[in-house]
Amino acid sequence: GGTTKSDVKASGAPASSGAKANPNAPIKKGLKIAFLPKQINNPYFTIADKGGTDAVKELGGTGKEVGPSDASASSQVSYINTLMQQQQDAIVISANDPNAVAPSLKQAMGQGVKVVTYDSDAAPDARNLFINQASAEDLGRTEVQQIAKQIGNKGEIAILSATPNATNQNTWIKFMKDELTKPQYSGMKLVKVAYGNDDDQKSFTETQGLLKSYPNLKGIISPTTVGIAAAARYLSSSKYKGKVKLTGLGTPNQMRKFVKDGTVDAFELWNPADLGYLGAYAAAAISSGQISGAAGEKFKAGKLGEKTIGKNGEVLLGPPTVFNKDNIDNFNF
Amino acid sequence: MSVAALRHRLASWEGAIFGLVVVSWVVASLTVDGFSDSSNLSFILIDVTEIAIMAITLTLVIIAAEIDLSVASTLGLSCAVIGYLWNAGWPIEQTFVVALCVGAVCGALNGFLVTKVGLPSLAVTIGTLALYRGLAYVIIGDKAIADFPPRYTGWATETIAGTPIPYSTLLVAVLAVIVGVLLHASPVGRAIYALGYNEEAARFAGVRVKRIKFWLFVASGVFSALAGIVYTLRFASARADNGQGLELAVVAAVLLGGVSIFGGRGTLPGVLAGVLLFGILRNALILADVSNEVLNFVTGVLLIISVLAPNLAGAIRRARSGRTPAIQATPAVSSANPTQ
Amino acid sequence: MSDPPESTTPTSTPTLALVVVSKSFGAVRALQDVTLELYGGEVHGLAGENGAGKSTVVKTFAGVHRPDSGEVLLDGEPVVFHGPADAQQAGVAVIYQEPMLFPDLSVAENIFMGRQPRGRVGRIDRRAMHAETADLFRRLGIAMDPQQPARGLSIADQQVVEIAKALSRNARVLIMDEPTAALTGQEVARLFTVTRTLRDHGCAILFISHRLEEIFELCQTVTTLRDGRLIATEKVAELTADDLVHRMVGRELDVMYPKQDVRVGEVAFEVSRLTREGVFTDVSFEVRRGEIVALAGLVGAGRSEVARAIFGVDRWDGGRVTVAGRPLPAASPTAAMSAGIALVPEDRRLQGLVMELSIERNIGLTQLRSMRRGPLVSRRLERDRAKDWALRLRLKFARLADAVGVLSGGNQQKVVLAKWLATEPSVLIVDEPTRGIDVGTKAEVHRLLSELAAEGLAVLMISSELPEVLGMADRILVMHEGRLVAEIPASDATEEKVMAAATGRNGKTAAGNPAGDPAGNAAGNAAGNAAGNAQGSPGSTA
Amino acid sequence: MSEHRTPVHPGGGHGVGDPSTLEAAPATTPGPEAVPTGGKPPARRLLDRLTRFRELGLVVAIAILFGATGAANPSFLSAQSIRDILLNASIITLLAVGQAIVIVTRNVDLSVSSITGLTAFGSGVLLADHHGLPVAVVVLVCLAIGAVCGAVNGLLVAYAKVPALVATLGTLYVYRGVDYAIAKGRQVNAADMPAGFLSLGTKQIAGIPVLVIVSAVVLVVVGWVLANLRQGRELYAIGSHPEAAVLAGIPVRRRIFAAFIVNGAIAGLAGVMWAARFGTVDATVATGKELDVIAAVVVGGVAIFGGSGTVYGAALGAVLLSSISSALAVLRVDSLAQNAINGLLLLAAIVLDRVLALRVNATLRRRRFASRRRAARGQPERGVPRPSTEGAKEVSDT
Ligand SMILES: Nc1ncnc2c1ncn2[C@@H]1O[C@H](COP(=O)(O)OP(=O)(O)OP(=O)(O)O)[C@@H](O)[C@H]1O
Ligand SMILES: Nc1ncnc2c1ncn2[C@@H]1O[C@H](COP(=O)(O)OP(=O)(O)OP(=O)(O)O)[C@@H](O)[C@H]1O
Ligand SMILES: [Mg+2]
Ligand SMILES: [Mg+2]
Repeated sequence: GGTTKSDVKASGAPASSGAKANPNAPIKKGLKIAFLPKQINNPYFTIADKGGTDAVKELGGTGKEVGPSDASASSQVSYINTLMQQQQDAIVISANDPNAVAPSLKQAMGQGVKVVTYDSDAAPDARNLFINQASAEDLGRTEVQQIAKQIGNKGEIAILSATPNATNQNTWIKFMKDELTKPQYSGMKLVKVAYGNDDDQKSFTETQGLLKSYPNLKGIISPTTVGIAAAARYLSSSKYKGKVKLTGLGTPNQMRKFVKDGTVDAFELWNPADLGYLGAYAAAAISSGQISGAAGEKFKAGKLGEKTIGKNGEVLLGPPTVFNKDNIDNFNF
Repeated sequence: MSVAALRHRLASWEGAIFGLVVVSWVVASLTVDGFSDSSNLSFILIDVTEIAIMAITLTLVIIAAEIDLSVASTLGLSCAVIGYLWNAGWPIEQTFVVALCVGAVCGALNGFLVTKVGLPSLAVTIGTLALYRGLAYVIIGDKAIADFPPRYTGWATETIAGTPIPYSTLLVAVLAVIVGVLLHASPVGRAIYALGYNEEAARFAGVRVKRIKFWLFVASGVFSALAGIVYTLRFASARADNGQGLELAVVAAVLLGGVSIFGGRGTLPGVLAGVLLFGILRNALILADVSNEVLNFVTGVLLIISVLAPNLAGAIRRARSGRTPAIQATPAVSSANPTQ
Repeated sequence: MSDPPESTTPTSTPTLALVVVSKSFGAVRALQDVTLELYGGEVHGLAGENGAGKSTVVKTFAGVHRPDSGEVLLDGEPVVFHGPADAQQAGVAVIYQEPMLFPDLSVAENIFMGRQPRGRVGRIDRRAMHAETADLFRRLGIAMDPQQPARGLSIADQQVVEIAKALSRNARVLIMDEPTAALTGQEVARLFTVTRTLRDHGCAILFISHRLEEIFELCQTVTTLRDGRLIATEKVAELTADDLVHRMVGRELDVMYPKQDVRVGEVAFEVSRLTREGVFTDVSFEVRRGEIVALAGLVGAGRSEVARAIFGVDRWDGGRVTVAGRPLPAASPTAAMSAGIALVPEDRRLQGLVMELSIERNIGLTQLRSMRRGPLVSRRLERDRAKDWALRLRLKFARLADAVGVLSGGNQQKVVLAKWLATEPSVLIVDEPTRGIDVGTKAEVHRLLSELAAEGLAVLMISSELPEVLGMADRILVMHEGRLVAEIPASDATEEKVMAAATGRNGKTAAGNPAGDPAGNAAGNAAGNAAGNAQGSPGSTA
Repeated sequence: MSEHRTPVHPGGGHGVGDPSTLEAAPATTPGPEAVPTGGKPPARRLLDRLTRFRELGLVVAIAILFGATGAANPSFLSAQSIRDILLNASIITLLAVGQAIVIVTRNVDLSVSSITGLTAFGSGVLLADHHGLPVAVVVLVCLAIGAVCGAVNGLLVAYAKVPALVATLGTLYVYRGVDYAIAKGRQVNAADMPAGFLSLGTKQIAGIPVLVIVSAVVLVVVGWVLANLRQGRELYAIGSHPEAAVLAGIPVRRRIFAAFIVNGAIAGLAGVMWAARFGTVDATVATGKELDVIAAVVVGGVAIFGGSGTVYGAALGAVLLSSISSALAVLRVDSLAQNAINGLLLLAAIVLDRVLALRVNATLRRRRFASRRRAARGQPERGVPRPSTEGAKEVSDT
């Protein structure tokens, strides 16, 4: 007896705000929009949320960044609850755990708070919109293409990821593996996925371990800003510098030194400030009734121009920027 | 209770912490928007559920002069087990039973290593903290299991109809009453206090020291697993890293509640007040948009004050009555070295 | 032997003195207007019942306590000791009532802690330290390895180390709080010889003991305290033992060994071939209802271990114990208790009491089950029982809710007795029941044991005091090196016989000490000497 | 009597004569075998060896770990690899050494991870914002910050009598809070720091990384002080029996205070080393490391209740634990299982240590029993029951 999993129907459809959208509705003044990153004091989110709060200011509302200092789902929930208590108009959140935050987000939506996710999505029925920094597929495939180019389509490669259950990481890795099955990569072999837990020291040690246990390693993909910096640091001071290639997602400020000293040829990233910026505009649009969250609706996103809502309530930020020796000095974040 | 005894009670830290709970409640209600809403009360109570459940048994363990740092990892393991079995199609009720059993086994391993092998519990549970968390990863790896039955997840987040009291608080209350009576009025409770102060003397008085300690660890494991069940349902998500790092918060709450880390002293009501104070401050500060670092700061300071205040009060009282003993007149504290 | 006391001439200013000192602990007034002067070249005795304030005097001299009022004088000048370190700086060495050693450190380090001999760059010179310790031990006639850790030393050995520590300080003032409580005759004799030598070199000495004969033997002056108040300071030579007892107790004393003649009943418990490897071997005896059986022997003979094994706190490797015909499972104090056995252990601080808990909780600890109302403990019952026993044993206390730790040593011992008598046992094992107890209380304890026996209780009494053994027991069992070597009925027991058996000169002596072994003979001689010494000392013939 | 002895009191003239006069005691001179100070009996030597085995056991464990891992993957034993492992261990070793000082006194310092985090970030900011600041100054500043944090802990524990676990759990939160407040989400990157500083993290002297040398020097100095100076031995005395330490005239509070300060300063140093080694620092540096450090100390055979153990053991414990992590990474153990294996090995280490300790205890007991017998034979006068005297009879007859 008892309740089993098959009894429970998962509902996957994104929440829609119900009311009919009016594309011409003006942006409401004095909107209260809160940014809830995975973790505060994380440089990536600090930049993203700065972009977001600046956008809110542009729109004449009040924006703020709140959040836990540990990247845990449970502490994020208390923040959602208090934001609901404070009657914010919209919450822009990067979910630590898509399911764990869902019940409170739904509760918040039930009270009329709009929910926009960015960077890391929540369960689709627990948010109105998801601002996707880059399509997972794009990212996964381009990373493989990058490394393939750098090592000449031949040799062993490894992935240095964040935590074993980071959703976005795992989707990317899924697409990387898929990309690798293509015939042009038959000379390449993914030997290991290591986890640095987004902890600098752990990532550093894991890199060492990779190089030691796979002496023929030719390249490392690290789709996390913490991981790529740690790996670059290790490589730059070791005999593998320049011989073992490294690419992935990183910020220009972190990686500038390693690009210039030849440890890293190229890496990519979207502009996190733009991500926050788009989140703010989306939140304002949906709070003002310009959009309802249905696929195909369009809204203006300030300097980023007009954006269209895709399927599952996703809004795509655009293709990532590839940084290399030539362009890196044009960026400061 | 006589007047003197009452005054004594008030002067104690437990009295002070009840006072603090009231004061912080009043101050927060007056100064923080939205704090006094009944829905906010529910949030506060729900938020501390797991900590409260684990703190209940940890109180007993610490009074018995041991410590269990593996509580949060046991919680994580319990979540992982539930997630794994649920994913494999087991009925949810059975996964709960298995999780509780796993918790019992975790506690029993701690208890075995402490009482039978004779290792210090601090060392043992630092080890099992890593082990149980690691097992959680081995069991469900990087997966996050969701889609738990709404009936159950509802219980974990909803309030009793018409009141701001969540069902989970009801659970905490029931557990607290049972354990509280056990600790404060039953023979076993007396024995726990005695062995916390002086294990050897308790043994010579016929107290089955090892057996009691063993079962305290088992209880701690079971309660942690129960907290894991609540956690899984409340967040509708079972992952290996559920509750990571929560152990220090639980220890902090227990100590805040006036339990002596050296064993023998402390009460359950004090601990519950400590947990509540923790919840209130956290909630009020977040609502007031005070940043998280201040929250940590305040937690730390409160923890220190919880012990410092009674010490200082004692020192002041002594100074006022004009007597300054060269050495604190500690009544022959048992000097037995607990190691062998 | 030593010089007669009259030959020393005390100097005119006291080396160390308390002047109208008062000290209270909460409601307890431990000392009230006490004046006490210690002169160089004199051994000053301090006598008083348990809780009279003797140890408080010691701790005030030692800088542990500061007086609430009054002052401490050093060479006639007022001083304030802010802590034990100050007192030590001033040349005061103290042997505290309870040994205070560092279990993890070696005996030598224990003795020299904080004063270790140093070589270049302040480095501790271990060689010198061990040599000095060995030297010290040799002078005191102690066989102990300076490098052995203090952990696991018997109480007697710990006390010996404490004595060595105090003597090594070359102090001007030596204060000894019941140093002899755990010692045996020969050790006491040696301590006295050394003390006299120090005295003759001008050291001021304070000596506390509940054994009045020791005060008469060693001291020139004696001060009596009662309830924290000074009763008298007198020359020992002008005093009789009766006088002293009267000053201490304030009334006439009961008979010291009020043994009643009782009809001995059936066997209450029986021990057969009990063995714990490396500790005791093949111990068999029985105790009948109404009987007091004494277990005598040298320190380390294994008596306490036998008691602990019977009670179940230690495991036994072979043999069996039957209580009222039923066999007792091994290593289960709970089973022993439900079979009606009670054990008053030898170390009350560590094994007997939970110092931080209240008197009533301590007394109630042994009867948690029988004090239940429903599944819970009845506070009323707990308090009533505690009160009953406190009154019956004439416990001196302020409130039953006070922590046991604040009671004086003797009163603590009464609480231990109370907690076990309250279980209404049928077999009572008492291990050194009167250690550190004043004469008045001692007589009371004896009376109590004797009454209980008369009511049908079977008593096994372990004691190192021969008079107590001879005065109280119906039968005397003697242990030697882990074996039971003799059983002597009270009617023909003498000190000589008991000692002969205890030192292994008995015909039934265990293997390993064949007749004619020179060591065995030496033992006999030494014992004889010790007895002779004590009896021949001038102070004790009143 | 001996020229080493310092007078206990200033007015030496008042002193009681030389205790050599104690010879006057009419002692039956003890037999030569009664005072076992000369040549050590075999039992004693065995015991010594077993006692030292505590640390030896760790060495063996480390050797086995390296041997096994090296057999499976020889590159684990390459010079570069060994250097990496030592580098990885150097910071945690340093922290373990400091922690051992505190644990020996029957206290504990949970706040080290926060102190390390604070100084790691502090040094990063100093170097990034004040180019040209000499590295030595930065090191000194961080030592001072660490010492101040340690002093706060010491004040709370030694003078305000707050139990160490509580006080330092509190300051763990407080120092981390301060760290966050200073950092405000900022991250200092390798590019912001002068190359001269970062090279400390990679530089080698005679093939040995500088950071390893720093840790080793601290280890040896602390180890020597604890074993050979009065102040050091007094820390053991305090941990062994705090009350007895007070009565022995040891300035207990001052010593505990000092132990916390030294540990704080060492944690501060560890912070600088962290910054030099990793180059990227933010407010979360070293979060959660406190339990690793304590685990290392405990594995290293330092009794958690004070009084025994050495910093060398603690250091070996730290090396063992961090080599386990490195080995697991090299052995291609499934990442998800690493945590569990780590925990298991940690438990195995303390259980093994316990078993060895029990062996030693058993030897000790046997030896004591034997020596007691010997003493009893050689010195028959020990332990003769007290004879009655006239005085006692008088009383009893009243
Ligand atoms: N630290 C303390 N706190 C409270 N009360 C104390 C303390 N120390 C001693 N007392 C009380 O002071 C009184 C005197 O105690 P003290 O230890 O001096 O007695 P004593 O004469 O040494 O007795 P005994 O012969 O049993 O050792 C007792 O009533 C005791 O309970
Ligand atoms: N194997 C041992 N190792 C170390 N110490 C021991 C050992 N056996 C006994 N002791 C110590 O020696 C002391 C005396 O031993 P035991 O208790 O057997 O003798 P006893 O005859 O009861 O002497 P007492 O008169 O002291 O009660 C014990 O208290 C114990 O601390
Ligand atoms: Mg006393
Ligand atoms: Mg004994």
